[in-house]
Amino acid sequence: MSVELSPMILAIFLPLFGAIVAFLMPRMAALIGLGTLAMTTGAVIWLAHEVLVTGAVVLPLGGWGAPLGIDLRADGLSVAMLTLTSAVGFLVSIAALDSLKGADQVRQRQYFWPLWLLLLTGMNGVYLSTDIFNLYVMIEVIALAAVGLTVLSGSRAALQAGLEYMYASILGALLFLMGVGFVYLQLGRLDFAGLSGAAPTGALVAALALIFVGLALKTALFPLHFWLPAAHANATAPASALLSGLVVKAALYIVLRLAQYMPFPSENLLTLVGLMGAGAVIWGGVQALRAERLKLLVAWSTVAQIGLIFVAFARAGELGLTESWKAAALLILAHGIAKAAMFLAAGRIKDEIGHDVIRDLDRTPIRPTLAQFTFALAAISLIGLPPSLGFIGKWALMEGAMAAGYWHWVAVTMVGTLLSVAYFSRVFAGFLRFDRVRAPVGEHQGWALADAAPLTLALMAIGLGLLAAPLLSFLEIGYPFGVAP
Amino acid sequence: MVELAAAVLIATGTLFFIAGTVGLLRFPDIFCRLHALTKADGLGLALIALGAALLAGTPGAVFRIVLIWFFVATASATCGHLVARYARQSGAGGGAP
Amino acid sequence: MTPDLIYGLTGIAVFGIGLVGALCAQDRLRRVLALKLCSVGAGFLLVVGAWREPPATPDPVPHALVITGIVVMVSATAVALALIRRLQTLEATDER
Amino acid sequence: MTDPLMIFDLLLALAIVALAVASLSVRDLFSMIVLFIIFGLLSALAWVRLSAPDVALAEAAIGTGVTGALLLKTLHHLRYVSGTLGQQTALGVTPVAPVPMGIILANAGFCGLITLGLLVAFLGAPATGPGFDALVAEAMPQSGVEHPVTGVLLNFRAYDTLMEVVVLLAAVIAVWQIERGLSDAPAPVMGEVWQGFARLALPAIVVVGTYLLWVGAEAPGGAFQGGAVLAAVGLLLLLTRAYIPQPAHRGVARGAFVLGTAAFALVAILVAGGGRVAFEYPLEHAKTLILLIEGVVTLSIAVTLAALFHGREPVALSEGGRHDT
Repeated sequence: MSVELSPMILAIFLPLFGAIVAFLMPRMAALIGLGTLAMTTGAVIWLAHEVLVTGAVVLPLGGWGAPLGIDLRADGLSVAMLTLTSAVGFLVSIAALDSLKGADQVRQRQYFWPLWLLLLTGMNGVYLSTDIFNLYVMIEVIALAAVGLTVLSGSRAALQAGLEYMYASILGALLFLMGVGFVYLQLGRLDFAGLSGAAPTGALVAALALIFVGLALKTALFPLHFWLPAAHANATAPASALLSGLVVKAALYIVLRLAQYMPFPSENLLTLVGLMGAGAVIWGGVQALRAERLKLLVAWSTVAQIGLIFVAFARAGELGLTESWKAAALLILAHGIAKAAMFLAAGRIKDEIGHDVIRDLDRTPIRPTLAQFTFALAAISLIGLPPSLGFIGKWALMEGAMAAGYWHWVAVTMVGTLLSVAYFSRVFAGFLRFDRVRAPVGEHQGWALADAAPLTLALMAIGLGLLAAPLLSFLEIGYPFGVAP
Repeated sequence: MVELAAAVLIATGTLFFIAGTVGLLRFPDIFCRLHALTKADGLGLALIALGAALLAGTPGAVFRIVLIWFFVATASATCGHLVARYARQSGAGGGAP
Repeated sequence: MTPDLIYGLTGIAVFGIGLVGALCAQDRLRRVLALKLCSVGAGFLLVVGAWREPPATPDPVPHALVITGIVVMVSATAVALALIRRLQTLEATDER
Repeated sequence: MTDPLMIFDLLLALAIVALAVASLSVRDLFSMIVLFIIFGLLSALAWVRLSAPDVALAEAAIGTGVTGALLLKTLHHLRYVSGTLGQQTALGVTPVAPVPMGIILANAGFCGLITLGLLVAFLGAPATGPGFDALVAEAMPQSGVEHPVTGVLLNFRAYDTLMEVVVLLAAVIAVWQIERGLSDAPAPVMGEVWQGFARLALPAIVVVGTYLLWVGAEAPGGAFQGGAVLAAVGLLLLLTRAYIPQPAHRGVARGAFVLGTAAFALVAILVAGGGRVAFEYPLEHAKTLILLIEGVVTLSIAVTLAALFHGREPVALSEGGRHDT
């Protein structure tokens, strides 16, 4: 009885079985976790090959076909997100091996792996799904696993932040579910093919608005961002790298995917989205300037970068929507890699220096370590200096805005870049000891293995900028905009 | 004929329920209210169950109705006891020694 | 005034009340309860969408979706309540 | 002459909305939970009126029963930990930095706007969307079960149901990770009558739960409703202290949690082959496969919901310890 499995099924079921086995055998959880991640990366590479060769791949689960059953669909964008998730996830897992090895971290070590693998199952499920109710269930899988990871450290601040995050993500998911209810009420079907080309009537506009507000709450877009800084700053280093680098991307991906299928009803709705993004860029930047602790600064820069992604989304108005999703996708990939590297580096810096208060970073005796160098590299991609992927994303954003004559979005991007330079230079000043106290510089710290993962991620964030052209052409494979798959 | 009997039974059952609710609202302390609730509603439920059993077609449905009546009766008796026991212990019963 | 209209309006009213509770309530338990009200409201809407005129049987797919929604909501509530219990314990030990 | 049932619908609808408002506005937490439980039961009744018996069963058993038990347990824990066990009313703990009144009113206005928008959109929508009726009716013969909702849950949209059981598994893993050690708010001792009632009710609940699971193939019922009723067995065992979770039982408990997900996922994968896709049960085995999955998932749901009620991993204080980070 030969069992032929499509790579899409493997990409979802491998992490699920990994989570089950890791939960059953807590002592070997790390080994099982890494093995599962290696296999999942293999499945994603196999899927990427298939998509490269045959274009978009569709798998009707249970053989029932779209409206009745659920289809899994892999095209350029979803495979790019899958690759981002498994690559960043694999490196963060290697870093987690080191940062959770403390004698008193028995519980954290046991529970990090099943929760992280369930998170991976949820994210891979989101990137391959074409049914909006299936997206709702996947969002809940991600939400529960992410809250589990946020409160892994067990401190009172982490629990308080985890509870706020829980409220925000349940409320976001329920708004999404109400939107699904209205889509069913209007169209009588729940899959993406049914959404494309549907006339925007009252119920559908209400459904679209509800779904967007729900997703804005989950991606922490500006007015609804209150839960993110505390949750990401108080989590353990690997957990916050996963939360900031990957979890937020799932909701952003759904916004991109729905915008490709659901017609945007009007121009001023799009400018509203852009304004919310602009607000996030400015408010995130200002708050990052005022942040006391390193991880809080990095969390606020996530809020700002997400705002920028929504600005990229709204940059060329209604007509430019067919192009602007590519700029948003590039920025998502760049932010995912660089932010994971930065959070891991921040965790390493805290381990070495003992604290992460920005003001007295320069009072420590040790000379700049590899972790601080990695932090700087990741900052380059986040600020958007060439040749990093962040630069390519920002350039695509500004190019589209200039072509469509929306100069105000270019101004917002410039202000965002300036603010990010400002708050990152606060940290670099501490690293390189330019000002105030001339602390005696001690002996050089050896390079620890734990720095390997963040360094690789940071170098990837910069190196990928050179591969932008093939990456862009890969993103366009099986591109469904406006056309039913 | 059977419908008429069932209607009468269900009507009287509802009357008992109303009596129980009025008792709940009017009686001064917790023990009298418990008394009203468990007694009146228990009888009301029995009458309504009997009426429903008359209307129910298959013997299976009748058996399920009897099962329902049995469980609700035992559950309400136990809950009445528990509430009274808690009230006596924490002295919230209001006046009862 | 068919049943689906009456209960559709109820569902939206309950969703609105839950939303107000979720955003404005100060007590932790009350916010969890308000979110559960939102989920019942959303469930109402799906079941109302599935209702058909009496001779025809209702559409089974939204019923399955609401059952899935209920089980998902109970697991989210359980995690939120576990967080609240843990916070209560930590706050009590800190005060003592 | 207006249809008498319409009056009943109007009254029920008013009662449901009134209970929702009351449960959020009453000050005492215990009455809030009681009002919420009544709200849940009445909304289950409303769903029966909308001819959705499966959903009514699930809402009554899981949405109101298990959620109500969890809320009461958390309230008991709050009063026990804050030492106000004797007090009559347990008022909500207002956080140390209360949100200013302005923001609350702004939020309330924002929600009112959203609800108004929904109302307009709902009234504007066509009465009955096209829906899946025809598709389901035509595909039911190949689904292996007679009852359409079970067919949708376990065959047409089986992927959703698998992921829903994964959500339950994620919940129990997160709860076990948050709380550990022995319960510091032990269940109150409730006397002999209660023990007698539990001894009487336990076998009956097991029979009713299994019946609900079995009847799911032909009539309203199925894995989730049966699982919730069987979870009541676990709750009763925990409340009557007939079973106090031991650290040694953790292995068995972990096995029971993952059993449902693992069996469902394995069946879904192993059928893929020889021209079939994942989740595509061969027609002749469809009924047996679905019943196998339902049985295992029910057992797994019952144990998971009971563990969620117990709310902590039973770890011996020495190994896990209260103060381990």
